[in-house]
Amino acid sequence: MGILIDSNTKVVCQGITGNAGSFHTAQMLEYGTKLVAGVTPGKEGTTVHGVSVFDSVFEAVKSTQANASVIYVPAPFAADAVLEAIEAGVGLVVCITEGIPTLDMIRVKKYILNTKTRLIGPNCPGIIAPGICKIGIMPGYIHKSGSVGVVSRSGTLTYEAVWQLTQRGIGQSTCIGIGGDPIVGINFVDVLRLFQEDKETRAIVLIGEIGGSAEEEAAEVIKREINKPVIGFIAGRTAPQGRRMGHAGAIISGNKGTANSKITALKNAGVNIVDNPADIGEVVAKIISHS
Amino acid sequence: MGILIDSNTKVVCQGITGNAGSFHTAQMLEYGTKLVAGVTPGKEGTTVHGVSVFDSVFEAVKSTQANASVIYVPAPFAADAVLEAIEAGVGLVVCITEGIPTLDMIRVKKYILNTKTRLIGPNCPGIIAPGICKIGIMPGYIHKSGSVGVVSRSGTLTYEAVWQLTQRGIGQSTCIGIGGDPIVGINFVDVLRLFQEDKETRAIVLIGEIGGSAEEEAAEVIKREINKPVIGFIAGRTAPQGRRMGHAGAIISGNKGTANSKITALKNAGVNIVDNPADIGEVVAKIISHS
Amino acid sequence: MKLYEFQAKNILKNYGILVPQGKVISSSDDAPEVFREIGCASCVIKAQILAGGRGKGGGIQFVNTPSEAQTIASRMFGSSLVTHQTGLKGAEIKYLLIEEAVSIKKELYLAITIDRSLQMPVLITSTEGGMEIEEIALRAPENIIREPLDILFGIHPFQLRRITSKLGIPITPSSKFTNLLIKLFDVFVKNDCSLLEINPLVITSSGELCALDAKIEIDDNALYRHPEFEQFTQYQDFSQAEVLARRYRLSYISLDGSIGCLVNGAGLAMATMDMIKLHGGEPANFLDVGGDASLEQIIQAFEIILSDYRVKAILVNIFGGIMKCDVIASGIIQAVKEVGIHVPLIVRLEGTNVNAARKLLNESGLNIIPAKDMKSAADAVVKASNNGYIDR
Amino acid sequence: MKLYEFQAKNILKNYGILVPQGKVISSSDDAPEVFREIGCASCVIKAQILAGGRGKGGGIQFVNTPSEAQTIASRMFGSSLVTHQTGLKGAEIKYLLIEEAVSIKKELYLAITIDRSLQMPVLITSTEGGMEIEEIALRAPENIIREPLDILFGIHPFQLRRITSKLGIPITPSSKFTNLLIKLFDVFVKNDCSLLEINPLVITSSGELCALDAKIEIDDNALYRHPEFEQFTQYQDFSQAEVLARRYRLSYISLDGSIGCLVNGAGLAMATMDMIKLHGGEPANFLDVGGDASLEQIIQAFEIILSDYRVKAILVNIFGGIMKCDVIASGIIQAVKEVGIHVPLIVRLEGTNVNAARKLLNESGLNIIPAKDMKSAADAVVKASNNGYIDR
Repeated sequence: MGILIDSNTKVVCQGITGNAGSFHTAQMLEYGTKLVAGVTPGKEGTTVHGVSVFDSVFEAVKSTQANASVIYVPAPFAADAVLEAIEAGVGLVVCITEGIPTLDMIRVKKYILNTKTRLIGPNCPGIIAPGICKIGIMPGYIHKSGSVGVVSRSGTLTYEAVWQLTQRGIGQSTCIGIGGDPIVGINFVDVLRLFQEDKETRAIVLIGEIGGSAEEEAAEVIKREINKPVIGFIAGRTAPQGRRMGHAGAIISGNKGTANSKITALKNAGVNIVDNPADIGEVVAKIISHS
Repeated sequence: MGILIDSNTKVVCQGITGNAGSFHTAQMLEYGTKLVAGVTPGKEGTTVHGVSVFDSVFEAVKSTQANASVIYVPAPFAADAVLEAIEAGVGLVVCITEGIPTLDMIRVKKYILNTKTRLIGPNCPGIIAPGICKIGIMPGYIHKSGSVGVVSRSGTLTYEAVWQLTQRGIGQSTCIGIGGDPIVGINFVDVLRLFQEDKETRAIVLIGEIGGSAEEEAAEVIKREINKPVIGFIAGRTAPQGRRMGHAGAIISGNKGTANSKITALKNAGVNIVDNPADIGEVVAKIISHS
Repeated sequence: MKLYEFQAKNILKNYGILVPQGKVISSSDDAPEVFREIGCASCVIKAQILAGGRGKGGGIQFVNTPSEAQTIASRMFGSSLVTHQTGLKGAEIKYLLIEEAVSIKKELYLAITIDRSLQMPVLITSTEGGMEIEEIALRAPENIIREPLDILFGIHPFQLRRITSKLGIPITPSSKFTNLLIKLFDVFVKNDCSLLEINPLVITSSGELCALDAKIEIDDNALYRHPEFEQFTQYQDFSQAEVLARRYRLSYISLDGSIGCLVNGAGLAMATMDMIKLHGGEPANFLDVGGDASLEQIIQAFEIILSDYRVKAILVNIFGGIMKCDVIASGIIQAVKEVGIHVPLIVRLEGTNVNAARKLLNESGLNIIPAKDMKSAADAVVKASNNGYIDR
Repeated sequence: MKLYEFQAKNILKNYGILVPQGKVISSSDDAPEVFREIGCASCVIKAQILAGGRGKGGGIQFVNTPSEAQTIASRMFGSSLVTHQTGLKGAEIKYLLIEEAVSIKKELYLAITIDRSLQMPVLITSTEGGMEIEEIALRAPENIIREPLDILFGIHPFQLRRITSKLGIPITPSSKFTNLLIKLFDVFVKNDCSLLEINPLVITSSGELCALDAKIEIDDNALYRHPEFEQFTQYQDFSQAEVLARRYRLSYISLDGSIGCLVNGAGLAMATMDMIKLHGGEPANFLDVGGDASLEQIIQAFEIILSDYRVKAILVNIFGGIMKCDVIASGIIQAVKEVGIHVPLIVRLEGTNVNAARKLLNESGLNIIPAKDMKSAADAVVKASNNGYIDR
């Protein structure tokens, strides 16, 4: 089964007529995703790669019963796009857009608390159930259906990890990039709990990075609630203190943000920490062959 | 049992050092309510009728494990008092204060959606479980323990109805005044559902008035979900159209606000409508003797 | 509190919303000068009353010269304007607004008010401007667009797109319209409005959006934080009794009957009126003394009731909660002594401190008719008013 | 984007927050006049750099005469200020702020920033003003008050009461302090701050609250809606390479090693640096070309890397998602041809359009060392950098 998406997931693409929206619509369709509608205000009636375009998410959902949304609209309009999807009753919103102002996302987080919608991202690669449904921008071919759940704050580093798994013949149940921004929708803790509940998932790969305290919070939950093996990697162990490494998220603040703090917390929670990012696949192979 | 309050309800009184707060604290204590703390900023360390006063609800709750709050603070500060109680984790907030600006309450309603707290009022007499716990300003002696649930948008008219019941020997499970303002916390629908679930409650008295559409919405729910007998009275049948009758709530707006619309809706839902407010007790007596 | 059109328009202007150029006058002598100041070929003179339907009642007139302005203005001043909202007496015209006559391409309806069912503010708009919303609701309900507004967030851009798309009118650029909506919600929230209505909002021949009329009601409960509206209360055309009631924070509405009512709580007050009617009487007023009336308020309440010469009997119906019955009883006794109540007085008291109250009344030696419950109270007061004796 | 102290103070002033009277100068010749303008017996001259710890480093000096102001200013201008936050090179002093010396009764610490764990803004305050918050956290953690702020609601009055009560200092009236907090949150939200720190906030001898220092960081993602900050970018003391990176929207940080890195994605970029270290090398930079780099951005990225003369080898590590590998490959080819890459170039590509990319590189006939995975890439680049050949 995997988590959050399955073969019944019907996706509306917000910002479908833009460069990224159009390109990845083609990629998602090719992968087999049920991408049933697109939204770009003022473009109702046109089509993109055969997908009907609507003026609003509300109209798109009314016409196509879409139950998920993927957002490629530019940063200044992305927070509103998320709220529009929520208001239209979409159950899962995947926001790819990067560069959304932090305070916009803080407002979105407040808003979403009142609702049943789950948000993935922003500034994330999206979510994929290999062979079934891909919502986002990850290259499809690097994935393989199987039983390892992957959750990560990073984009390309997730692909790296997944590719290492696939090359060793290890498939994935669901892969989720939760995004690298300071404010994100679902977090490590949410995804870990979902993987714990998911029958298909037998092991979990968690890829973190310096900054924030998401990994420390994940460690707490792993200790208490997760009995499936967890393999972890933390990027940025060699990053100099006090410098900002691309992601707004990767700022070392206080003791909690350091790689050491995260690695110690995860190790104490029984997570198998991989030191060399090139060894993620190998370590997972070893762990699941023993379990 | 009754609904919302019981013998374990521990009350903190916000605005305890004011005239109304102090007077009704004495009244509630006399009735047997577990009023365990008071709050007035700047008065921490003093006592009112033997009740300890704190600077904040947070401190009061921490010290006394209060799980309900009653608010007598003046209107300009009342919305903030509600939010303070919510933030302190109080499960039931009863706001007596009248004259709170409508937009303040709209903000409070938005805020409370995120929480587990229930709000009764504002501009209401409060809630009473006869013989067990009284939170509000209703005269205690007019009540009698029993099996009729009373819910009303009015204050003194509720006393009238309750007094008629008590004089006929008919006791009440719980009596709730939800308040007459356009924006209120729990509404008829919420209370009806609670009475339906409550084993002690055998019949329900619903007292509405002109303005708004709360009675029409109640009728919908009565039709679909309530199988206990409901006796209804609507005040303002003879009020001239377009005049505001005291309560901001009592404005006739559109067709829905009229007494006729409300009475018709309730009758269609099987509610026993009382025409003369002096006959409420008599009609209830008749109905419950037959059921 | 209702604001006059010219007051409402001043507020809109302060928020950068376009209104016709104009000026308010209280004497017809000022009309010619204002006409010249505006400097348009044609002006419109609008009667300032706190009720709708002015156009049909003759309260809106076009004038083309300064002298015509004076003639029309002097005819309007001092007269009473009767519309379907004023009642038969009509409303006295104390102020006139003289404005440039705007060239209109299209009329829209636009309002923000509180949706009690949703418990949120709601924007209501329609391409059927100029008509009253009730009329539109009857004639073209499908043309009414309702959009709930989030008070914490403001209007979402996706809502603005939805509204303009549903309206389907070519306002170019559409940002002109959406900026107006954002400003209007700002006016609504910042001024604690309970109603903000622009009808019609017009698209002028030069493509501008202009508020041709404006109706604003301020939430009375929020007036304490808007001292800037204090200046407006002078314009409110309340009756003497209503002004007095307002000063003493009593909720008073004058009606057409002969039975004066003094009740605590709006619900009980309405039920009391219902009772009186059921018993064949007619209430002379609605008077809710509120939750915790003072001695002074009670006395003033009697003064207000008695200022109505049609009152032939008075019913006091108090069920004390916050209100203590003994306070009411003292108030009654003092009022009878000070004010001199010259009509039968029926008193029904119940609730907090009722025994002390009954004792006070009994021991007062005054001519007060006690009633044990609502029914006997209503019965007694209707009978007393029919007997019609007036001992003055 | 970090703002200088004087820029931050200008913003505070615009929101009605008291800051010391003062003026910024960029030449010591202006110092005497500014000293006279301020008209105080004693002034303080504060070096404007984008790092903390200035006081201990000699960046804050008191002067008592116009000529002393000039002497001190000319000594500070042109010198580099070394603090624990600047690194050993220090920060060049281009601007000085001359301010009245304020008479201080008490120092407080006050800041608003984003709490990532709560996903809310948070107010941090302490009576231990003057120290850095890290120091306070070590020495008196119980004196740090944290209060999460609701971005939609603003600061609740009950929070204001809690903060003042916990602070336990006699600011009379307390509304002075709470009004300041409300204004500060307004500054934070309206300007899209990621950090707003006033340290110290002082109570002056006359009982006023004055922001003696101010540090503001603006969320870079929100700069598009704050054109008013464009004027500030001129003051930002970025290196040449960082300015170039900023212009081409590349995330670049100069480091101390010899291996240039060009990676897509911050996580992968950090992991690549980690790999290089594990293989015994030292990265010369962090460079994330972002999600969807254009051909021009790739070429500029090479320019920036090569502008660092210490770079002895370059590692390109791209895992294409949004980014297409063939675009990267074209960029590499064009860069090698145009820019002239004179150090070994190791390229590892994977992901979207990878086959097209490999074909492009193979057919280019250029001296590019392909790597099949991260490990062999890291291995190759460390070896190449150790060989140390530089063919310029």
